Amino acid sequence: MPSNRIRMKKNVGEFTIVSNSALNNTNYHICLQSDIGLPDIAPGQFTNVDIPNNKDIFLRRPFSFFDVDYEKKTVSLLVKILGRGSKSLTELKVGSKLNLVYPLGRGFTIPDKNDKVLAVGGGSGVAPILQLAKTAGSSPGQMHIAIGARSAEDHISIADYLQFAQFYFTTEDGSLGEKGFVTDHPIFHDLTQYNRIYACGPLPMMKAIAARAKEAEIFCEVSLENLMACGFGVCLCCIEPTVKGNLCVCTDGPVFNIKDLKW
Amino acid sequence: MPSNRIRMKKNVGEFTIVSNSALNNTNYHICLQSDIGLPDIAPGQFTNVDIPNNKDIFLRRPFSFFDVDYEKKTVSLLVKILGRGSKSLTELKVGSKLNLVYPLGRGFTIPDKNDKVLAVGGGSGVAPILQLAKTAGSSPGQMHIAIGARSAEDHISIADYLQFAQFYFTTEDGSLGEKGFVTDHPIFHDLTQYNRIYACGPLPMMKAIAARAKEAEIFCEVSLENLMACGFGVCLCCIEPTVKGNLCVCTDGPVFNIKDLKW
Amino acid sequence: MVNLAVKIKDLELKNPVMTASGTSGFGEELADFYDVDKLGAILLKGTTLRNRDGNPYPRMAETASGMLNAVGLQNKGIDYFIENIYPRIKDYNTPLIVNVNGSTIEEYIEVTQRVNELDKIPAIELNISCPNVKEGGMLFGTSCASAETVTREVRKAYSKTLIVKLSPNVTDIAEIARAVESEGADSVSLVNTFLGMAIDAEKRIPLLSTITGGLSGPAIKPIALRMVWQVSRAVKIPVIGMGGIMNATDAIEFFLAGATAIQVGTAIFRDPFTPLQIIDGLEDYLNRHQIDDICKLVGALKY
Amino acid sequence: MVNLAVKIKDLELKNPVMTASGTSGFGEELADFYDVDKLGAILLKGTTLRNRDGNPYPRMAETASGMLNAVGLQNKGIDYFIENIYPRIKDYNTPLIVNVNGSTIEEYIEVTQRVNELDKIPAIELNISCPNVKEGGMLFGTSCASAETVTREVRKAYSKTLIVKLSPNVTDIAEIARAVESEGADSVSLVNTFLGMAIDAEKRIPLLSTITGGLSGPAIKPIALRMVWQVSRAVKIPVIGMGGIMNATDAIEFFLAGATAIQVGTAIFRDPFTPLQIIDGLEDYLNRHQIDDICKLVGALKY
Ligand SMILES: Cc1cc2nc3c(=O)[nH]c(=O)nc-3n(C[C@H](O)[C@H](O)[C@H](O)COP(=O)(O)OP(=O)(O)OC[C@H]3O[C@@H](n4cnc5c(N)ncnc54)[C@H](O)[C@@H]3O)c2cc1C
Ligand SMILES: Cc1cc2nc3c(=O)[nH]c(=O)nc-3n(C[C@H](O)[C@H](O)[C@H](O)COP(=O)(O)OP(=O)(O)OC[C@H]3O[C@@H](n4cnc5c(N)ncnc54)[C@H](O)[C@@H]3O)c2cc1C
Ligand SMILES: Cc1cc2nc3c(=O)[nH]c(=O)nc-3n(C[C@H](O)[C@H](O)[C@H](O)COP(=O)(O)O)c2cc1C
Ligand SMILES: Cc1cc2nc3c(=O)[nH]c(=O)nc-3n(C[C@H](O)[C@H](O)[C@H](O)COP(=O)(O)O)c2cc1C
Ligand code: FES
Ligand code: FES
Repeated sequence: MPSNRIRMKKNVGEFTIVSNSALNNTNYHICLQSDIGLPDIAPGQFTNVDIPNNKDIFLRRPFSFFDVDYEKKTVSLLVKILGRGSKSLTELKVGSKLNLVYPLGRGFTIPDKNDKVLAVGGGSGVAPILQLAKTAGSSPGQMHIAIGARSAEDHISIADYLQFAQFYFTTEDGSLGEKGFVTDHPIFHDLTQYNRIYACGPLPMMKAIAARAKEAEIFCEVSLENLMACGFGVCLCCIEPTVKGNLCVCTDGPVFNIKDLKW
Repeated sequence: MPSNRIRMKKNVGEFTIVSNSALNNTNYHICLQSDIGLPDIAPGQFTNVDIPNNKDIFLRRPFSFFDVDYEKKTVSLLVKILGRGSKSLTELKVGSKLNLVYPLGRGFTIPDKNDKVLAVGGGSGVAPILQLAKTAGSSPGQMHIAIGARSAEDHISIADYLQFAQFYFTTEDGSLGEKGFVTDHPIFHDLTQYNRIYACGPLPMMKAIAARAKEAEIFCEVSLENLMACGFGVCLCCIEPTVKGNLCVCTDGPVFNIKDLKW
Repeated sequence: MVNLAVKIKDLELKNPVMTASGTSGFGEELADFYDVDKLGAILLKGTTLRNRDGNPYPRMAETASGMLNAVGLQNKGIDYFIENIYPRIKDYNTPLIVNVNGSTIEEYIEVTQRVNELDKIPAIELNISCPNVKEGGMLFGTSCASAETVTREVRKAYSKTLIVKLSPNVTDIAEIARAVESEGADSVSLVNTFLGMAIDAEKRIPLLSTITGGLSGPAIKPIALRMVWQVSRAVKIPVIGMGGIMNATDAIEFFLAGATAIQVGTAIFRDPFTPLQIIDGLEDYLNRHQIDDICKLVGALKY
Repeated sequence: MVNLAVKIKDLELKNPVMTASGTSGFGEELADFYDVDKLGAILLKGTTLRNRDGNPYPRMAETASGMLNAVGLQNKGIDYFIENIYPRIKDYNTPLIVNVNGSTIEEYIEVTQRVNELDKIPAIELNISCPNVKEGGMLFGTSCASAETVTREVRKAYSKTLIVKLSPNVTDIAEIARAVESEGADSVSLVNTFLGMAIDAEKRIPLLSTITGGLSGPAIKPIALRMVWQVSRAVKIPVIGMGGIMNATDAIEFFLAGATAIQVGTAIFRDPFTPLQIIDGLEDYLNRHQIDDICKLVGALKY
């Protein structure tokens, strides 16, 4: 790791867009370079991004880190076009600047070599899941990743991650992998082979997985995407009711162990 | 004139930036092309421009037409960087869109061949003055144009207009033409050779010229730049006190005969 | 086909999208851009008994997502209107509504009486909420007692549809709405502008000649929407909503909050076509949601 | 060197830039980004007698140049604060001010009494203007009588600097300011948020769980500035201004309008460094304009 690593816990800084390209129908991959060193960034952590090119947007928008390269001082985001802000981001030209608050939140508990892991990603939720596999340095025998999408065109390439995990695909229209929701995939028939389950994606998907994990009494972490104003714990807008009371998704999460949630 | 000329008196339309370049220290030349035909646009008329790339700007910004090419369906603006909006305009890339409300206001009374004209421009006020000369199809013998600026670097090239007028320059630092304000130029020593005076530029300049024209009892039109919200006569924000009461600069002007003003 | 027509007492509108007073002149300026007969109605610029020059320049300041104005009811007076402007615009095929102003109750009554004679003016909007004049104006609209009095007296002088335009610069706008309803208002329109201020930090001077002025535009939309919501639940008469409406989505929010019709103000300065775009957008929304009548949206917020 | 220090009664600030309550946690969150001792003061998050969960999610909606919140004073109560949080933050070298809330006068008094014991809390801000709670809150701040009563009772229980935070949701904020001044407030701070509303037009539901919420951010700046102007001319005690301050220019406008100090709220969500940037910007402005003391800017508007 380079020695010019940033030391403050959290930072606000300008990044330069080094690439911004469509991965498929709805997802863009945006790679951003910092002038200064990067702090440690864990899988599941996120950044709150100022959207510079849209007059109608006032607040920042949170996005998970998809990838981090400490040498090149780059981070990348996987942006799914949902509304105005995400759309505007995908329209930014290479070379333009983006202001980030980073790194935010608490990431996933990194599995160790002995863990047998099932990680499930849906939509843009695949970003932190893939980063988790890479960071854990897991192997296909040890980590299984299930990815669900609407259709084959909504899936992103996972070629770079084949060394870290065994992949399973589902599509709602059956155009790739198993047909149906990701939780319909046969690997869910027997969860007892896993001692850890991770999930990131649409709320109904995460709730379904949490229910299965709870039933099977398996450690399970999910990453929530509550609406945020600040992203660093001062506004109390992003709260999630938990057994410990209302917690902030931006600081106590976004990753939560399902045993703490009131699901 | 092409037959697809727009028929409504006023329009709102998208233009594409075909060029956007610095003329000198402070002035940019922006050329814009319309998909559809242009309506008749007279010298002194203006357009109210939506500034797309600045979050802090809510209202449009008015700019005079500097040039119009009905065949190419292009108009051009001479933009002097004064604040946030003008600055943002100069940063727009070729190919991007600009939304215009046009054409607005009443232009200069076009001089005819028998008129002997003195036209004076300061700052971005040279734009309508040059367009006036071109539209009138005047000759250097008939039209004298005096242009004032702070320094040589603030002057724009008038090569294309040499056929229409005789030019005189002043600079405050003496780096081009006579040193001093434009009204210090020797041509102001004897105004009786002219039967029409036109002025566009900073308020103190126009007031000084108006005073001289009044004294010499010569027809004189000036173009005002009052703050505007709408640009087409509905908000009553741009008013100028006149002998006829408060008039709207955007509809009754921006060009006024000084005999109507309370200067 | 969806129905966009609404009724405000006897006032029939082919669609519920009107242009707001002071932001659309006498309709003629918009007619330079398009056929104004497409509009639901045109609220004419604020009119007083006698000529008013309005406030000195500068009268305008841009603010975040909005603007301040200090026009101060510049107009040539009701007689000039009747003699010179009315004849020019009376044949527009859309209702023309006079925005009536005064600095005393007597002035309000006199203007109203003259407007009452005009065949082609089916309604007035009683402006008791202008923040930009020294006497009268907003003062009438910020206490129940004075709002009641002026409404009662004007009601006596006016037989057609009486809309009362409320000021948002109050602690409890629902209370004022109830007060004018009880005195015979056929409808309330809200909101007028919020009293605001802007300063040139470098020159250390106010940006408006009058120091304070009226804030309008999208900045105020959340407050305006809340007020429409509160008022529509407090009164039985139809509510006309406005304040920062820039597009059809904004307009729909006002209908859902309880407005029977809406007005478009400051948005017109940005784009004079906004009211027509909103009409199209409403039709589109209703079609998409398979709702056959705009009236079914009114107050249809699920909560 | 220019002087940025100001005094609010006995409260000494090294500079007049504070962070607003509810937008800067307990200072610790900002300390993740920078040294919070540079701040003029930190207004701690709103505190009540007992634990409050606040309102259900969703509590936030973005609006044009602003946002609505409906947090509803989520906090763990004054005892938890004293035992768990105060010890962690008390050694910051910047004044910590507790924002005191209650649903009854008794609650306000009880919280105040406990805060009075805390050595390192030199002042309280009495919040009689929270629009996001059912009982108490804004209701105390919207009538002179109740504002007077709560100020009087809290004044009796508190010996240090008492700041009263005013609601902008009133017809005449100057009147309320005079009322709390007469009951012993050492300062007034304004504005709290404006009651607003946002709707999801497609789903036809409110965007906040509570339907209405508090509007903040640059959208409200013109109104906040006008209120600071009115209040500072109506009272003799120092005025603390806030509402949409995003940068040093905005802050200077508030000083010119009559504020002795300012608070930065929503801007912190956009950029937590905003307060520090404002401090630098103030210094730069004073140097550029050759003014040696920030106090000379206070109310220095030329008009
Ligand atoms: C911790 C965290 C990590 C995230 N990581 C990613 C990521 O890696 N990639 C990615 O593409 N997205 C991610 N998101 C979601 C992303 O923040 C939103 O898609 C984005 O903010 C939408 O902004 P917009 O302006 O495009 O949508 P808007 O125009 O603001 O909204 C469009 C519609 O979407 C709804 N909406 C907006 N944001 C959310 C939300 N967070 N939850 C539910 N509904 C919402 C709005 O209510 C509205 O109906 C993450 C969110 C969080 C909180
Ligand atoms: C009819 C008309 C024609 C115009 N033609 C041209 C033209 O051809 N080329 C050109 O460069 N400019 C022209 N202008 C001026 C141009 O509109 C302003 O320079 C522009 O609006 C400034 O916007 P901004 O956002 O850059 O400045 P802002 O950031 O809004 O303001 C910067 C500073 O300039 C002041 N200011 C802004 N606009 C004006 C104004 N109109 N009068 C006086 N002070 C002002 C502000 O108060 C502020 O102090 C014209 C104006 C009018 C009314
Ligand atoms: C420049 C201007 C002039 C106005 N003049 C009047 C007026 O004469 N009478 C009136 O009742 N309202 C007047 N208004 C208020 C508007 O009709 C409307 O109530 C207000 O602007 C809020 O709506 P908006 O945000 O859509 O503009 C004026 C507003 C502006 C911006
Ligand atoms: C999320 C949020 C929470 C707030 N909580 C409180 C609070 O607990 N007590 C209080 O007095 N004001 C509270 N406020 C109001 C702010 O302190 C401030 O008065 C208001 O936001 C206006 O300033 P701004 O526009 O700079 O944000 C809160 C504001 C926001 C946005
Ligand atoms: S987003 Fe502000 S506390 Fe979580
Ligand atoms: S700018 Fe609106 S009337 Fe002239």
